[in-house]
Amino acid sequence: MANMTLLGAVNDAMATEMRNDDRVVVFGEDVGKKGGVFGATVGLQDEFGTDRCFDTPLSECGIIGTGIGMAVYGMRPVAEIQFLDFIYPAFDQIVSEAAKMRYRSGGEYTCPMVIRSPYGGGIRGGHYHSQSSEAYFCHTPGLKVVIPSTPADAKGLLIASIRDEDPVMFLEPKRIYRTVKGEVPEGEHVVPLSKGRVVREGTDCTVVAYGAMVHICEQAAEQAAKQGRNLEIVDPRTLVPLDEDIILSSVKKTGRCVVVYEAPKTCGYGAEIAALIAEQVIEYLEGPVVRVAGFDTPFPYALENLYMPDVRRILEGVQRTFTW
Amino acid sequence: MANMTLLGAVNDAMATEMRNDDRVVVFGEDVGKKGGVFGATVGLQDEFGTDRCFDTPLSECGIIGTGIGMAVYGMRPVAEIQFLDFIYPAFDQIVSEAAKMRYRSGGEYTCPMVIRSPYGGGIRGGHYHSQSSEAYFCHTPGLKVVIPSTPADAKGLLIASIRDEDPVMFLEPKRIYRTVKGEVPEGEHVVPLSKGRVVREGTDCTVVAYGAMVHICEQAAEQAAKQGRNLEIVDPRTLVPLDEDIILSSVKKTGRCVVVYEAPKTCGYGAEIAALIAEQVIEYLEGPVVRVAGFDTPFPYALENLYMPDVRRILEGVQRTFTW
Amino acid sequence: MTSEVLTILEKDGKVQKGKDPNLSDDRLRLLFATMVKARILDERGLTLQRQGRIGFYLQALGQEASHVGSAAPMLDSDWFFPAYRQPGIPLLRGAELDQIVCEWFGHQGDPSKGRQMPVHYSLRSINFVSISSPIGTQISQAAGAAMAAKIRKEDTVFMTYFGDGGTSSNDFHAGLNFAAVYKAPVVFICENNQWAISVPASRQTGSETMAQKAVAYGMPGIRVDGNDVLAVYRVCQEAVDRARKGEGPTMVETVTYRMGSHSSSDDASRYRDEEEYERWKQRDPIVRFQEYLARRKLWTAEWQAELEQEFKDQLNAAIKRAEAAGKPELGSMFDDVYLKPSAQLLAQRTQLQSLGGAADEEIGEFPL
Amino acid sequence: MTSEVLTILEKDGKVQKGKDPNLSDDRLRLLFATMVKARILDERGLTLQRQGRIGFYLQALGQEASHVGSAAPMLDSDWFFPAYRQPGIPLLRGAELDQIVCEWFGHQGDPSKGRQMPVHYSLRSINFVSISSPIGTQISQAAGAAMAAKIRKEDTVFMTYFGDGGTSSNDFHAGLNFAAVYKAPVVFICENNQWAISVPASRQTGSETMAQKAVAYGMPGIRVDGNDVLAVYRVCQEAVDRARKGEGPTMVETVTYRMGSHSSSDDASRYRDEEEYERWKQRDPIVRFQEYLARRKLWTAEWQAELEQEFKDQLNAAIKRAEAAGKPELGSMFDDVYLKPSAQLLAQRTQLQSLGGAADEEIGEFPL
Ligand SMILES: Cc1ncc(C[n+]2csc(CCOP(=O)(O)OP(=O)(O)O)c2C)c(N)n1
Ligand SMILES: Cc1ncc(C[n+]2csc(CCOP(=O)(O)OP(=O)(O)O)c2C)c(N)n1
Ligand SMILES: [Mg+2]
Ligand SMILES: [Mg+2]
Repeated sequence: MANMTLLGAVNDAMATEMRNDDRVVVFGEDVGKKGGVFGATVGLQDEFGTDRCFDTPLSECGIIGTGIGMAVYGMRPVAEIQFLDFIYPAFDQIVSEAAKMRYRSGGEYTCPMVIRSPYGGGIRGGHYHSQSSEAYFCHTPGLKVVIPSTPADAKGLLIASIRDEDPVMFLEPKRIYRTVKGEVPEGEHVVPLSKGRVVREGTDCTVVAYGAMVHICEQAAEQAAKQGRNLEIVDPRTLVPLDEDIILSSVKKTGRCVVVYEAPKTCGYGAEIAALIAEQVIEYLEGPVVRVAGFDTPFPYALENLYMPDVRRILEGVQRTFTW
Repeated sequence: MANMTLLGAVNDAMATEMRNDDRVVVFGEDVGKKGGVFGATVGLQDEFGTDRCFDTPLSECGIIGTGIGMAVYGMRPVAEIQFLDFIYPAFDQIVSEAAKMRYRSGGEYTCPMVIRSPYGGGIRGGHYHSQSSEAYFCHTPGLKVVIPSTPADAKGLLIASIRDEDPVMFLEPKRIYRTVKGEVPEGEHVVPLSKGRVVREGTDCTVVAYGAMVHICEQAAEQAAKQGRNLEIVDPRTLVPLDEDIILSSVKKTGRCVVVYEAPKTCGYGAEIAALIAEQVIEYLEGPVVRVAGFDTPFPYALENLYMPDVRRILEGVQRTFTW
Repeated sequence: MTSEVLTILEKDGKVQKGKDPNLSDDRLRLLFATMVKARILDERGLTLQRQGRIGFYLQALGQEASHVGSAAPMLDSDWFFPAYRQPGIPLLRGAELDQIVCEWFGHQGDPSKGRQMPVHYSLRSINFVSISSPIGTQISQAAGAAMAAKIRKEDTVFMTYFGDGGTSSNDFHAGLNFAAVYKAPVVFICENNQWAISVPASRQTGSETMAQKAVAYGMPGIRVDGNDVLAVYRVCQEAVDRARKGEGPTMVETVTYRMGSHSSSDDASRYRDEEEYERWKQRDPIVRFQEYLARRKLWTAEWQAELEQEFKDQLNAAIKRAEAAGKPELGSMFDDVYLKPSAQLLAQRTQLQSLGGAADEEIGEFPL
Repeated sequence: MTSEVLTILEKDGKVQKGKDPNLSDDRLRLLFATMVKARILDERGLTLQRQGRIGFYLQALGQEASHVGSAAPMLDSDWFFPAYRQPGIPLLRGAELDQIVCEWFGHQGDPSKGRQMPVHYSLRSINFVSISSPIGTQISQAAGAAMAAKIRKEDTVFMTYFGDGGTSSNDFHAGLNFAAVYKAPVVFICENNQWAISVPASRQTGSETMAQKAVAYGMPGIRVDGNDVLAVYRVCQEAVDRARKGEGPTMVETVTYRMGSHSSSDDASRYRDEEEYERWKQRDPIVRFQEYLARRKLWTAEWQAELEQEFKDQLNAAIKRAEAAGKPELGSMFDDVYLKPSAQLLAQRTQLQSLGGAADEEIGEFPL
């Protein structure tokens, strides 16, 4: 065990898998000498050389397009997209190609590739360095979507993603890159995909959250506890394919649910969770399923703190599940 | 009034607005001499000349990027994307630029642009000529998303979209381009955005559907009626910003809801409708909110008929709202 | 940079002195036979579509020299990232006819399991990567696979195809740029057939040639007569050699012509002149090659008739089998989304199966 | 095509014979003053960031000649689609300093209402289109606006900026291609400052120059010494004239150097040599221009000191006002998504307002 930041754990996962499997290559803008704009790839080029960790031209389209070619040819590419806000020039390659390669070729060709990218708000990055667009990828069959919320999960899930035989969007909550620390197993450490985690047990209301929001929800739960409300927090960790059971059984138990996410509310991932509950376990509900999310505006700069779900808004959401 | 196909109505709408406003230009791949691969722009180049209706190079990125420039400069560009499956090379321009131009510039610059594209299955177009990805755009604040289901709506909504001061994704259900006909007012005809339509009144269960699915739902409703079940069909027409009231009041009345859409189920637009209901009117529900949708696979070719919601699956969904 | 076009085959089957790539007789006959077969395949494909037996077809009529000549210098271990207009490549490399024809029908026996429209083959046995419809996406993928081979110090060469329209795509720009920066072993074949559906090459770009686009990436860009199989072969042999020697990528523009409509959904007479077609017909790549072979006494009418008949028989048999093979079974729709179906997919499969049979035909009454 | 770079300003303020664009004395002094002000603006911006008073800053250090010289030939009615490293343009065109500085703080008075990071200006009063972070997107937009002006038979000219890194973007390819096909009145300025954050231009592309990329589109591509304001002016004046006369687009590569780190978040010493910096410092565009002006007796140290002091005073006053202006009010977050807020946005605004005040500071206890 070592005490690490979430960022350190991401770095450790890549180094571990690069040692373990020489098909793993890491590339993207500024990932080489600079070690990435956040430092996630620091040291990799030194240890593994410029063939295994290299800078690319400024083209997300090229990063993903060539990454797919590498994966189809038998490598294990791990591509870094500098900010999730900048992934869209590659959107065609991701949704039309990576996601569909196995299906459209009847399994003849596959695309075992990881696309890593920092996402989300909370670093004063404003309009174009803060967005949470996980829902786009969750709505794309053929992709898996993974979001860690702790250093140990970050390492274990990233290793599992690199080993996965299918393309994985691995989205890293940049807001907690350095602020969240924790014990992380050294060397090999795998957290299986499609298994959620109960972050905190509770009886009164289920709160579903992932990424940075897990930690805000923990704060909210502590405050709620002081007021006698016992929240259960569930972190799905893999958004697609989802561990439905862990959420549904929690809601069956509590009879209430709030989903918390940073992205714009409409058609966000929280809509999927709410829809799932409305379809599967509605008979257990004792209140509305509430979404506490970003607003339906582009991401603002100066008012970022108001845009993102905070303890206040989460508690207000919990309150709504009790008052219908 | 003239009897027209949905395709004809789309053509008529463009011709009408081009006559009415010389800022309107129509462009895209093959829209000129050929009149578009479906024929939606037939005759426009002849009537308005190559300055107002013109072919572009094979670059969706360029079509939308230049279209945004035109809109910012004061034109009313109407861009055709040949199939919605091919819009992704332009995704960055749409979600990062068109959608955010007004917001990020504090209203100094705006992007009154229409992006028209045929979408959806049912024409044996297979993997890459059948997709329904409206949810991506619905999850993008700053865009409006409009889908007509009748010729009259197609004309009236397209004219309203061209006149709108903000970017509109105008998605045309290609499956019913020629199969659905109806009376369409001649000349000026505007159907306001963000107003839904009750397609059929009923008392037992609300069915929310748009595009080609409206017609399948009508068939289903007829069959249900024979068995004594009275379905109410609501077509939102504008998906974003949504006319929530028309849906919520219908569900309050019927106490049940099925949402039908062709796109992959997970995180599709139907999730938003279900979530809305679970959040706003759960106390009126007498059964689960059921989604009848495409499966969570890429769009298949040979088994297309099984992939898309059909009468059987819709009725089975209705049945589930009665049996919890 | 030059807009000159390399031609070897001149009128009446003569060749430009000193430029003949000197292929063996067998090799020459193989190339010719492949071109002839490709044309027959295309003929049958379009006919089946017109008969309503398959849903779509797209021909390479007039472009047989361009793709057969360029693919021929590739080794069996080399890889293709094709577009949709190179039917001769599977034939040249001996892919199974049944696989090709089953793909047209989307029937069992199609390696891609009926998931794509006709002519979007995936043929792993010959290193022919799954074709996709979005224009250009294969270009950067080919560059990436070539980067991978270089990283792994393998000497595989990669070849990718696209049209004049494809040069406008995002992936053309990214693919050529990455390939040049990393000196990847890949050959980019731009088949300039003068049209992108109804848009002529002159409206596709402001550049006089497609080959000169290579200048932007610092890589050689070569223009060749795409209806001259010997010229195409020669230029591509050099490009493949250069790639294999580690000297980096090349872009080749084959100047050719789409003699048919874009596809079975298109009618070229709406937007282009008959006269242009007639001009290009004079340069039919099969006729020109035949004249050359005849001159060298490598061709007789009987030999051609025989090979045509043999291929037609094979094709008819394959069509018969394919048509009878039937659609993939319902449950297969949920395979290959991931290596293993997710819980959601399993549930969806079960749900669909519980409705029983295919909705394909008449939709029955569902009991409420 | 040539990799030659046009230079006019030689050592010690001499000029290459016959190449001086012959600007009036006032014009020369205006250009110089603008370059000096741009540098002061950048200095103050970075300082404020270091002091924690603004969240981010990004300088154009060393690139003043490149952007001021290129923008100067544009008429007031012409339009810019800028990148983020042309602070001299607003100064040249007399934008209000308060608008610029309020943008840094994201405070009231910022035309973009605090919605973007510092240095992403929108300045409609000077036809300076809202800057966005995604690299390259402005390029095809500029081409489109130019197409629109041409369609409307207006004689507006458009200029757009991007870096060496920007040449790899999708929109570079699409924008130059469309502009050339439609002969749109637009000038593409590639400021090749040798680096895209930590990636050197030599790894950005396999081409020797950026200018040669214009060949791919059949448009003129010109290389100019980007630290030589006279050379940049001359080349861009010609390009703007060509555009206005309907002769189509031009791409200009200004060869320059990013003398600072990429931004306040970057530390260039991690990846580049001090020695390279020292070499380019010898070619500081302000010093070179000053030597020229001094030689022509258009410059004195007192004049410069005076204009610096005056600008600093203005700037300090503007900063004071901006800092005091405070954040936009909560409700404004929901404006400008659409012309009129949707029902959903109104409800969300009401809901947030009902929670009262800003969560900004300490988060209070919410009563359950
Ligand atoms: C990204 C994308 N946009 C549009 C289309 C529709 N489309 C199919 S083929 C084609 C023209 C292609 O022209 P070219 O690249 O010259 O190839 P050719 O068909 O002539 O071989 C178009 C526009 C597509 N498949 N993909
Ligand atoms: C599409 C996109 N990808 C990545 C980034 C992150 N990024 C910001 S600036 C930059 C480098 C830009 O280099 P260049 O185009 O040469 O301009 P310069 O900063 O040198 O002026 C990168 C990679 C971005 N803003 N947009
Ligand atoms: Mg073509
Ligand atoms: Mg640069």
